Amino acid sequence: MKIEIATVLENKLIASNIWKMKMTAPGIAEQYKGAGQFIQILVQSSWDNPLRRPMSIAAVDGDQIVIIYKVFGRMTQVITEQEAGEELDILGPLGNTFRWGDDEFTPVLVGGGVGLAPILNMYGECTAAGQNAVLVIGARTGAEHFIDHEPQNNVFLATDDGTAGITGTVIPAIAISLKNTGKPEILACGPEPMLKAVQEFAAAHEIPAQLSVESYMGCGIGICQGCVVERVNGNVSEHSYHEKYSLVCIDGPVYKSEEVIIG
Amino acid sequence: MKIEIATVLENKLIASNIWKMKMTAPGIAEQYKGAGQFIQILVQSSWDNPLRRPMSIAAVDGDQIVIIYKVFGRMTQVITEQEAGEELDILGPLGNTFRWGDDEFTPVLVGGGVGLAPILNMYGECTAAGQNAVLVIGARTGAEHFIDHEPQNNVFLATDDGTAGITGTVIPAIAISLKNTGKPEILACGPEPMLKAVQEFAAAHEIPAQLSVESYMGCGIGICQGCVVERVNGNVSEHSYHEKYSLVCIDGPVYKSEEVIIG
Amino acid sequence: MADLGTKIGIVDFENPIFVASGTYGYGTEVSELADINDLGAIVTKSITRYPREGNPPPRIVETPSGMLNSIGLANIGVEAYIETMIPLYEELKTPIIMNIAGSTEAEYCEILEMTESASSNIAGYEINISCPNVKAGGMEFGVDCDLTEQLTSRLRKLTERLLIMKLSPNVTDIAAIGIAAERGGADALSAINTLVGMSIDTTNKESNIHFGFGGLSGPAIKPVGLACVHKVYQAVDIPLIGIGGITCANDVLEYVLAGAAAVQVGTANYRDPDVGNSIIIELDTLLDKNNMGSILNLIGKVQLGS
Amino acid sequence: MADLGTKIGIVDFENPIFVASGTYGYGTEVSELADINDLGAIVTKSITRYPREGNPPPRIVETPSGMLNSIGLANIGVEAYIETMIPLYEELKTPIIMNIAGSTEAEYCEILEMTESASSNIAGYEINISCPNVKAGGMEFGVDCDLTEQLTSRLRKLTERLLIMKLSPNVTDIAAIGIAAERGGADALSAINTLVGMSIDTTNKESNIHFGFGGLSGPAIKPVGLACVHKVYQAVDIPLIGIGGITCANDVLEYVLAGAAAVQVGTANYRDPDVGNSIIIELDTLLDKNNMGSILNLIGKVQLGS
Ligand SMILES: Cc1cc2nc3c(=O)[nH]c(=O)nc-3n(C[C@H](O)[C@H](O)[C@H](O)COP(=O)(O)OP(=O)(O)OC[C@H]3O[C@@H](n4cnc5c(N)ncnc54)[C@H](O)[C@@H]3O)c2cc1C
Ligand SMILES: Cc1cc2nc3c(=O)[nH]c(=O)nc-3n(C[C@H](O)[C@H](O)[C@H](O)COP(=O)(O)OP(=O)(O)OC[C@H]3O[C@@H](n4cnc5c(N)ncnc54)[C@H](O)[C@@H]3O)c2cc1C
Ligand SMILES: Cc1cc2nc3c(=O)[nH]c(=O)nc-3n(C[C@H](O)[C@H](O)[C@H](O)COP(=O)(O)O)c2cc1C
Ligand SMILES: Cc1cc2nc3c(=O)[nH]c(=O)nc-3n(C[C@H](O)[C@H](O)[C@H](O)COP(=O)(O)O)c2cc1C
Ligand code: FES
Ligand code: FES
Repeated sequence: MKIEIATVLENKLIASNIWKMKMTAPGIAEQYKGAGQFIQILVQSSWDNPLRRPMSIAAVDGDQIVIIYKVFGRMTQVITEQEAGEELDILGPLGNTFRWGDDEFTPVLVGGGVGLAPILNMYGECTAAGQNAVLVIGARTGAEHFIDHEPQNNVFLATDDGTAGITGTVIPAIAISLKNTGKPEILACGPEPMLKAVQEFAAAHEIPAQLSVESYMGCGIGICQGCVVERVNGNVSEHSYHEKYSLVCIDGPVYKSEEVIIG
Repeated sequence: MKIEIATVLENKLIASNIWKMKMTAPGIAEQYKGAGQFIQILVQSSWDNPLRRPMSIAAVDGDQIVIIYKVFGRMTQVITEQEAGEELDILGPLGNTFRWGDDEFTPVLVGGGVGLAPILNMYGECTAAGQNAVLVIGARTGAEHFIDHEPQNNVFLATDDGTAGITGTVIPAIAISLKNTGKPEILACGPEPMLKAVQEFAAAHEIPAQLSVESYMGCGIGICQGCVVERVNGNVSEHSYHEKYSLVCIDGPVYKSEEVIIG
Repeated sequence: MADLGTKIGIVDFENPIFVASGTYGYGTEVSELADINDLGAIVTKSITRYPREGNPPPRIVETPSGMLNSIGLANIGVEAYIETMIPLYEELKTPIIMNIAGSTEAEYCEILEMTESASSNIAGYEINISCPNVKAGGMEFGVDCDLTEQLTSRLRKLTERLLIMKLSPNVTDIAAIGIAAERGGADALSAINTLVGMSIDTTNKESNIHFGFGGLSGPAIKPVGLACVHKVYQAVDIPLIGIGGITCANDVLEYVLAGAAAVQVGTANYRDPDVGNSIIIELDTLLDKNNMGSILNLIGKVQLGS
Repeated sequence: MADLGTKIGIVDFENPIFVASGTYGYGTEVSELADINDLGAIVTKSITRYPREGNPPPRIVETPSGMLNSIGLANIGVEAYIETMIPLYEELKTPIIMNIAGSTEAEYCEILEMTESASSNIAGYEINISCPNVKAGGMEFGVDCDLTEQLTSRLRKLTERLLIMKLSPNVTDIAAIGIAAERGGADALSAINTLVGMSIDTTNKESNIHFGFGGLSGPAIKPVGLACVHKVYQAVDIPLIGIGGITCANDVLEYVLAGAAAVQVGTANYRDPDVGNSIIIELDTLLDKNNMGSILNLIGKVQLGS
């Protein structure tokens, strides 16, 4: 990991409220290990909002990295104002990756909201490696989608309002997508309610799953102890340490579905 | 007085570290009463530096106002980054004005450092009114001057290092300028040591003088009581109020020299 | 239109956005810049028995997300207040809350009695027992439960108007002081006054505040104000007025959820003397958008984990 | 090169820039990002008798110019610290100061004794009697003069290494606690720990910190830290370590002028884990530029008006 002053190459709106930024960050690109890892952006020098903002790496191409982000509050708004040529202070690559490589399983990649980036990244890595993968993307409405519903190519969209792809949450879409999938393994990233639903679905259908979870981060590098997620069956005796809680920034953000308590 | 969103028309470096900004501010321009008055600039929406910054009005032309400022610290640096077309939140016009109009006296206008603006403004007002005036401007070095030393036209420059005009502080320059001036009245604005020297000079030579003083301002409109200057012979009994101290933002910034204690 | 009305003791206020003592002068100075008649209430600058010139400059300095001040309770004194200010308030729609400071119990009482014996429409009194900057500021009361209770009960006997005790955050246990004031008969408590702070000019080694220490205000102290309000809320039954770092409607809601029935805006007035009215409009929209109904339903409703 | 060397009790430090407990882990985590060997000292995360998981999330939230945390003293416990951390420190040039927290006097003593009986190169101990977030954090000591003096003198008997008591700003009279710790035999005092604060998510009415209250840190509290250091400086003769909101060399100089012989950088590490080293370089330049000489000549030299 390192702190690097990246140069913005491109920053554009790609769907309703969803932006994509490409930047040059050779040091971080070089150390990058795979989909799931993230960077911490120091959005501005002002201390009005003191903390860096975590953003998953959506793609790495040579010395360039890409993020895909949703405008959520003040700092994501400020990120949209960055123009090509401007500099951005970023720290990365951080965290672990989705684990795959077992040809027996077909990755079913499930993303929604702010969780699109690592899922699209994973999809790209699968495609590049010649691995068949299923992509399921959820959104509230069609305008938030920037790829097409192509069930024939194993790309499934879901929208709450039915304006694109399958109507409903990602769960019915996953169910449909599984019809032609031999041995699926779900890899998911998205808002808490989505992750919770995926977790329950995977458990009910005994499908292995990995979840990339979100957490409020102070440092991103294990020195503040702020970013914990609760582990399932954590040993809660007084003598336990990091058995009940796990640091998302270094142990995660990707966990086996049965390992963590969501929400 | 009013709060107005001004539009920057021009913002440029006019001498070493000295900038000039022209902006459209019809409401404030309309209420403007004369040289000495100032505005309070909300430089940025961030709360890193919470307070507005006071800047004297250097000129008013129709619905435009001009400020001349020296880069001193962080906020004056940020002001330099404002570009034509951008908006600036300003409050004004505030404070009182230099008082003149008695033809018997020749205004000797003395300015230095951050105190140039009201002095040049006053000079402009004299010229426009056909009133003869003497201008004495001090600086550390020639590069900080943006007008020429023209003793024949009653414009005197002084520099600490002798690189332009008369060598030394404004005091010897004032002394020289007074040679051809019948009944002078000094009107001065500048850093504390300069004002103090002018005050002593005026007292010693029994020349009437008005000083525009500086003070750290919280509000600019009389509601914080932060900006006080000490009055001479202030009644310090327990029953006094605003006899010992005066609010620079509403009673000032211009005081009779014998009225205030500088430094 | 959401219902912004709130109630403190016997007084109904049209909205919960007040301006804080010392940050709005005597109330009428800013009428050129703000529609002061729309504010929930105006709390006027601390008034002492005799006029005070205040402390030597420098009196203020900005700090990260805040500022320090040591004005030293500069004010016109109670006699001039009664003569020159109270008549102006007759023409205002906005309720006026008179803030009082003193150095002895007798002094607080004298000021309140003098004001009560004059005819006035002021809505009530806020008692400053928490000014960190001068001895006359009552800090010795604000840090002591017994003195607070005794002062409150003496003042209580002198007026039927709203009696609000203003608490200091510079104590080990603010809830205990709040309980003492409640026991003494206060109608309400306001919190917080400023935190003791310091700032130094390293270029000349001088303190940026003449006497060294000043009072910290502004967004920097908002978390401290919220914690103080919530601690006192858990301890007393009388209404609270939240103060500290408020700049927008969201801040107001935070204070209400922490336990405040109304709030006071201070430092933010210096950036924008009309910020109170902007907040009222913003709050109306915010409550409507979230279907939150009356703020009275939200007081103290913050949910903590178990 | 200015002379950045400083002295606290019996220990000489190459420079006065330390990193604060809880903001730099156990000291070695950031070695990939920062040259940790150039720091004046590293104060490690509070260690308790037994490992602690800490509080449920959310544990942190940002605030204007600061942040709240309620980590709940999550740590590996003294046994693991001795086994796994102390050996790592043998390879460090930087002095390590071990921060200790406990819920009883006996517990503090036991932790210190266990550490003393192991072989180690740690430079000293910082005793956390000021964690606002958990009962085990010693706050009951930090607000009480007698308990502070007694705890200090018991610990004093157990070690000849540097003994630093870390003070809380959440008290009425921090100088009194400082005097008590000095009387108990502390070599030095560090101040401040975090201020109690709160933050609320108004969209769901939930506290942004699981249990409600958290500790406020960052530039927002710098004025409070400076005031506390100066108050304690006026009251005691032992050296002080200034903490609170430091982000640059100018902040360091402010603390030194207020009375600190060294400082600790906390929250700023989260934005830039190498900020300590940047500050050292900046401080060197600043001292040279202003011909200020050694920082030892500047300690407590702030000039106040009279
Ligand atoms: C490992 C990880 C990867 C992420 N990847 C992406 C991504 O690829 N694309 C994307 O759009 N979003 C991503 N997010 C979420 C993103 O970090 C937040 O949306 C962003 O921080 C919001 O900032 P804001 O100022 O706009 O929002 P705010 O106005 O701060 O809104 C508040 C909400 O934002 C979140 N937030 C704020 N600060 C932090 C912080 N320091 N750490 C974590 N969460 C915070 C909290 O949920 C908080 O409630 C990721 C988060 C994590 C933890
Ligand atoms: C009535 C008046 C008129 C002025 N007119 C001009 C002018 O025409 N041109 C010009 O260049 N300068 C003028 N100044 C000075 C100018 O306001 C300061 O140089 C400016 O505020 C510095 O801001 P900064 O952030 O760059 O400096 P900082 O980094 O804040 O530097 C600190 C110094 O700036 C001054 N300062 C900072 N904030 C304030 C404040 N709120 N009020 C007053 N002083 C402050 C203080 O002296 C302080 O020590 C005037 C000041 C006053 C009081
Ligand atoms: C310049 C200044 C002067 C103040 N004067 C008084 C005062 O006279 N009496 C009083 O009770 N509080 C006084 N206060 C405190 C405020 O009323 C308020 O409690 C404090 O500033 C916190 O609110 P804020 O963060 O919104 O400013 C003053 C505050 C400032 C900044
Ligand atoms: C996330 C976090 C965890 C902390 N943990 C501890 C701790 O374990 N022990 C301790 O004595 N202080 C702890 N502190 C307090 C800091 O050491 C320091 O006193 C405080 O943060 C003020 O300094 P700052 O403003 O530079 O952050 C912690 C602070 C933060 C922000
Ligand atoms: S974000 Fe600081 S430890 Fe994980
Ligand atoms: S600047 Fe506030 S009263 Fe003058």
